Amino acid sequence: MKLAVIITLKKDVLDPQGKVIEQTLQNMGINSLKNLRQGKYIEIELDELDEKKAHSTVENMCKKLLVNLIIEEYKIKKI
Amino acid sequence: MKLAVIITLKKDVLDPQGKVIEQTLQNMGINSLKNLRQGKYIEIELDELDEKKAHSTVENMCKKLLVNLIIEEYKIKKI
Amino acid sequence: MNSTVIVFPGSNCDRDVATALTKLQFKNKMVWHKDNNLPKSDLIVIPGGFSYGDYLRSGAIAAKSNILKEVIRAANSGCLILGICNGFQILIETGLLQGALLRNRNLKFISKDVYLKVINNDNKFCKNYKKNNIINLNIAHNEGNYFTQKDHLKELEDNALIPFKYCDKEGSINDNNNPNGSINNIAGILNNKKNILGMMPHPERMIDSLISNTDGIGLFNSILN
Amino acid sequence: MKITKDIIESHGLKLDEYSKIKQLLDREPNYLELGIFSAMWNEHCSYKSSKVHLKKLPIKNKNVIQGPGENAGVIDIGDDDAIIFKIESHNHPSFIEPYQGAATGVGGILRDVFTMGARPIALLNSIHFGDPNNKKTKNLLNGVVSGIGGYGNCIGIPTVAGETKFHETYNENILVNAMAVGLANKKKIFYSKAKGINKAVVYVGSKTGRDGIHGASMASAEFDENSEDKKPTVQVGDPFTEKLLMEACLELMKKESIISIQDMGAAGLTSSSVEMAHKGNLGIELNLDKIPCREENMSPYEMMLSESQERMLIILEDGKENEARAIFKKWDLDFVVIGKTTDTKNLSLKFQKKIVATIPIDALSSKAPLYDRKWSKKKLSKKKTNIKELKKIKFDEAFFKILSSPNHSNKKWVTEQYDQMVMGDTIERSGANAAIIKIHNKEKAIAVTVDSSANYCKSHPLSGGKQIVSESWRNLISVGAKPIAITNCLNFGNPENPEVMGEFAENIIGVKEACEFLDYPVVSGNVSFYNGTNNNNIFPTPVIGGVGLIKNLKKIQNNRFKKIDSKVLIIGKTFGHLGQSVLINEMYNMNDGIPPEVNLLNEKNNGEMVLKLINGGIVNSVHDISTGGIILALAEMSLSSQIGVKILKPKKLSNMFEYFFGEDQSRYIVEVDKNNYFKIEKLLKDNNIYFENIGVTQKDYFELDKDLKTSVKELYEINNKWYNKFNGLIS
Ligand SMILES: Nc1ncnc2c1ncn2[C@@H]1O[C@H](COP(=O)(O)OP(=O)(O)O)[C@@H](O)[C@H]1O
Ligand SMILES: [Mg+2]
Repeated sequence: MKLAVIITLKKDVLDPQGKVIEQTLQNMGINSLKNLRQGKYIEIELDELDEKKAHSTVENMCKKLLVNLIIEEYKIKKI
Repeated sequence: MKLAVIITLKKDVLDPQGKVIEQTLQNMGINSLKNLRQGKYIEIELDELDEKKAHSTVENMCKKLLVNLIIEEYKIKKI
Repeated sequence: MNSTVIVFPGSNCDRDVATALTKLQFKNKMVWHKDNNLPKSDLIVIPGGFSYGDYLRSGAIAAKSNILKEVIRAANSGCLILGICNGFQILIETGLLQGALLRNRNLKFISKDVYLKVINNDNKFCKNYKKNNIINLNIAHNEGNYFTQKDHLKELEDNALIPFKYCDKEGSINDNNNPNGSINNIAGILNNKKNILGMMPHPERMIDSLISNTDGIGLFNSILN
Repeated sequence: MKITKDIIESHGLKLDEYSKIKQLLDREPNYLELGIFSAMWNEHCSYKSSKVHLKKLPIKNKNVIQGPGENAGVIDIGDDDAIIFKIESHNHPSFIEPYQGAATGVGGILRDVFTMGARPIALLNSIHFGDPNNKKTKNLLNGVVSGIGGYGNCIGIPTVAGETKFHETYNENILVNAMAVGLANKKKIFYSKAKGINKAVVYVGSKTGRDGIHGASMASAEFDENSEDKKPTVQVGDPFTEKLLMEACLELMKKESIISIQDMGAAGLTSSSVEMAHKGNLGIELNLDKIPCREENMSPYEMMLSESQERMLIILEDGKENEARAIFKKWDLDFVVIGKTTDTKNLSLKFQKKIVATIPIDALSSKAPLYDRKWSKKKLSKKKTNIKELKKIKFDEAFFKILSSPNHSNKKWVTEQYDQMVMGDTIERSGANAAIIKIHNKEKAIAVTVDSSANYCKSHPLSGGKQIVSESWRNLISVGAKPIAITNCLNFGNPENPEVMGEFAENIIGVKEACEFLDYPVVSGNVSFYNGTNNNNIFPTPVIGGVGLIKNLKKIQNNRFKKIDSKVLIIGKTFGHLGQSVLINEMYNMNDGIPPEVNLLNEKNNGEMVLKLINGGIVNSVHDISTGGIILALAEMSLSSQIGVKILKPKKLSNMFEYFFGEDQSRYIVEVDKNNYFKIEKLLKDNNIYFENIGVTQKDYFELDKDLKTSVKELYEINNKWYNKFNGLIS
């Protein structure tokens, strides 16, 4: 089973990378751009058929390693 | 309108980060983990109501800056 | 004094800091991250480098290692802990220090000598410096842009938990002499009990005037006394 | 699979080369064998066009332990210490993917150095880009610089010197050359020569993926149903794994268990295994089922031609397997016995219980094609640059323009992305004549530098060759080092073009003459041909990496003025040669003059005298004079020290521009205390060394009569503004 974790910085945490990319795009003339933030996308393949179990395994990974809960939040998706 | 770009490394391209994260999780006892690859997730807010136009603006950003087409591929999603 | 330097895969300032410690008369031991036991130590140093390649988040993977559990235990019982550069990042990831170290605001690796002002010296790491001393240390990092929430920032400022801030040659502290975008120009912080210091600049690179200068010696000597 | 003409050509082999393969094998090769031949017989691995010329280079002096032919060159620096170093190009990969191309270039050269038993202690690089206005340049420049930093910073080896240059000749073909310098114990140097039969051949490091598999071979008729998938996969560098691999190898090297060791560089497993067997006059047998693979269903062809990074091949002494395995396990790296040495003198490959390839080792190595290609001599341009006939320009305007030009503006924005201090032994960082690295825990140091002069080499390859070696030598002298040996990276165009081949042949003669005269031999190097696109060859760009020894740490120098009111002297004679100079290039956009000639006798005498002055501790600062002439050299001394200088016009001055911008060779600037002046004057006169007084240092102002007066601060701003403007950070 394949799942994806999307990790983003919490709203009130500064995102220097997103800021620079945003500015660069605006300088390139893309005027409709209002806001841009960068996060991580992690694709995980598990040897597990049960969706619930897979989900909880990934949840566990997030809490133990993948996500820094102080500054980041995450979503898990089946893909 | 808000869109997201998911950027992943092409299939045969080495993902050193993913490999190390994978090994760490396995060492932490998560045995069902078969494979892990890390990508980027970019959230973009546009001042644009037309979905088609928004999509093509983001497509343009991807080609011009966000994605390194030599080693990466991308998907655009409405969120 | 007994010191211990923890070595992770990818640490690369471990030898440098050991050289500095030995030169300044610490009895130093190196400990590999897979070890479960810490030798008796008065000071534990988590050195700079790229533990686990900085992959995922810098410091994240090292923070989960066996030996860190021992470091946390030692910290709680009052042992002095010094995290330099990647060591600072690791201390943040373990939760021993609060806040976050984000990408430098110019998104580039920055390696240069910077001026620091000693903001607070009433702690075991800085007492050999005078308050408002200006020292010159080298930085070399990708993620040294310190960030923390307002209330914690206030706590740091109010309780004298900020030993160093980036400044210019004359000591003025403003955005122009902030190399990486750190909030309030913070270059290092202490925990509440002031036995843990995390800092981005490298004092171990400044212990020899032939190589650079000797501004880093004050920090190690403070610990010795 | 039937080998067709298309398949042969797509492997980059000529039809007559294919006939030679059939003759050597006494049969048709299979597809895998053809791939292996193409990997070993290409220019990069076989040096088929360059060998006859490279043979002319001097490769020995009393300090050389190992010259060209091994992974890197080795020199003796006294006690039990040896310095191991080499430079290598990664031009084409960096043009395709600048970050990864440059990063893997650094990774590759580091392996060449630690595979011989050295701990790397310094990295250098020479990078050449197209016109800054070319739309590709910015991306390439930023990618390459962060790639070089990304790798070196992570692995923790200081990047201490280099050069960054721009010229339209590199618009479609940038140059990325990386040099690594390591320190070893003279008695524990490791070579690639295999010894003994039935010895275990061990694969260590990263897993093998489809990275960089022979691009050309993929375009053949049978293989284009899915052409998008068939493009070679870009190699991604993993400096973290390299760090582990380096530590593991160095740890294993402390034991007595390695017979021979070789990194897997270009042509991966193929070239490393063939190289080891060839040197040992043995055979080698590999079981491909054992190869640690990253992807599923990899074919023998892919495994043998993969250029995945961070891998090594080791031949172990009997009974040492467990000890060695434990070390690699500690560092979380693969360790697999994949074969053994044999007495068959064949490369023999097994896969799924079948022999899939058998090739005599010598067919791949000593019997590979060798060419003495046609070459034509370069005619020296007849044009004499006569400044009086050129349109009038103002002296200060020319000076400011040059100082703020891409090529001569401050390169801080590059060097501040490199960790220069890690390892704690960097005495002199980038920005000086040469970097100085202390030998850890000892009272001595080495000095290192890289140099090139493409303009000179283009207009006259022979004098250009002499000039770059001399410039390298001069840079080392300027910091107080005794030059010992060089490595060189010869970046040229298409060798099948007689003009290009002529540039190569003559350039080598120039290099040889200077090396011989200065006792400054070549101990390692790399040749990169086929730099160019659509018959547009790049300017010949040989890059010289020099290493010198400093025996006494108290006797070093740099180019920063130390005091005000000291005398400033020029050592060496100024004739005012402007052909191929920066002035003519920048201000008149002319490229057709002749380059300055090097008088090797003067070079040697002046250099030895400067070294004597430094060793005598009687000069305050030293700088060699190179591009931009006296005025730029003085400006650099002011900029780095923030001390000004009052420059005096010599009495017999024919022309200001010629005198101050002329690029005559073998010259130095020295700063001298007034108290020492008479002593030095006498010394120079007694030794017949030509010198002139050029001025006095002063506070704050950089000043030349009525022609130029500016504060050093202002000078600094002029020198620093280019990059921010280029990157759109300021307007
Ligand atoms: N890519 C680079 N890497 C490291 N150092 C560099 C690089 N480019 C320039 N430098 C440093 O900047 C200084 C000035 O460079 P350059 O103008 O090319 O020097 P020079 O005129 O002496 O050849 C040198 O000391 C060089 O070491
Ligand atoms: Mg120079």
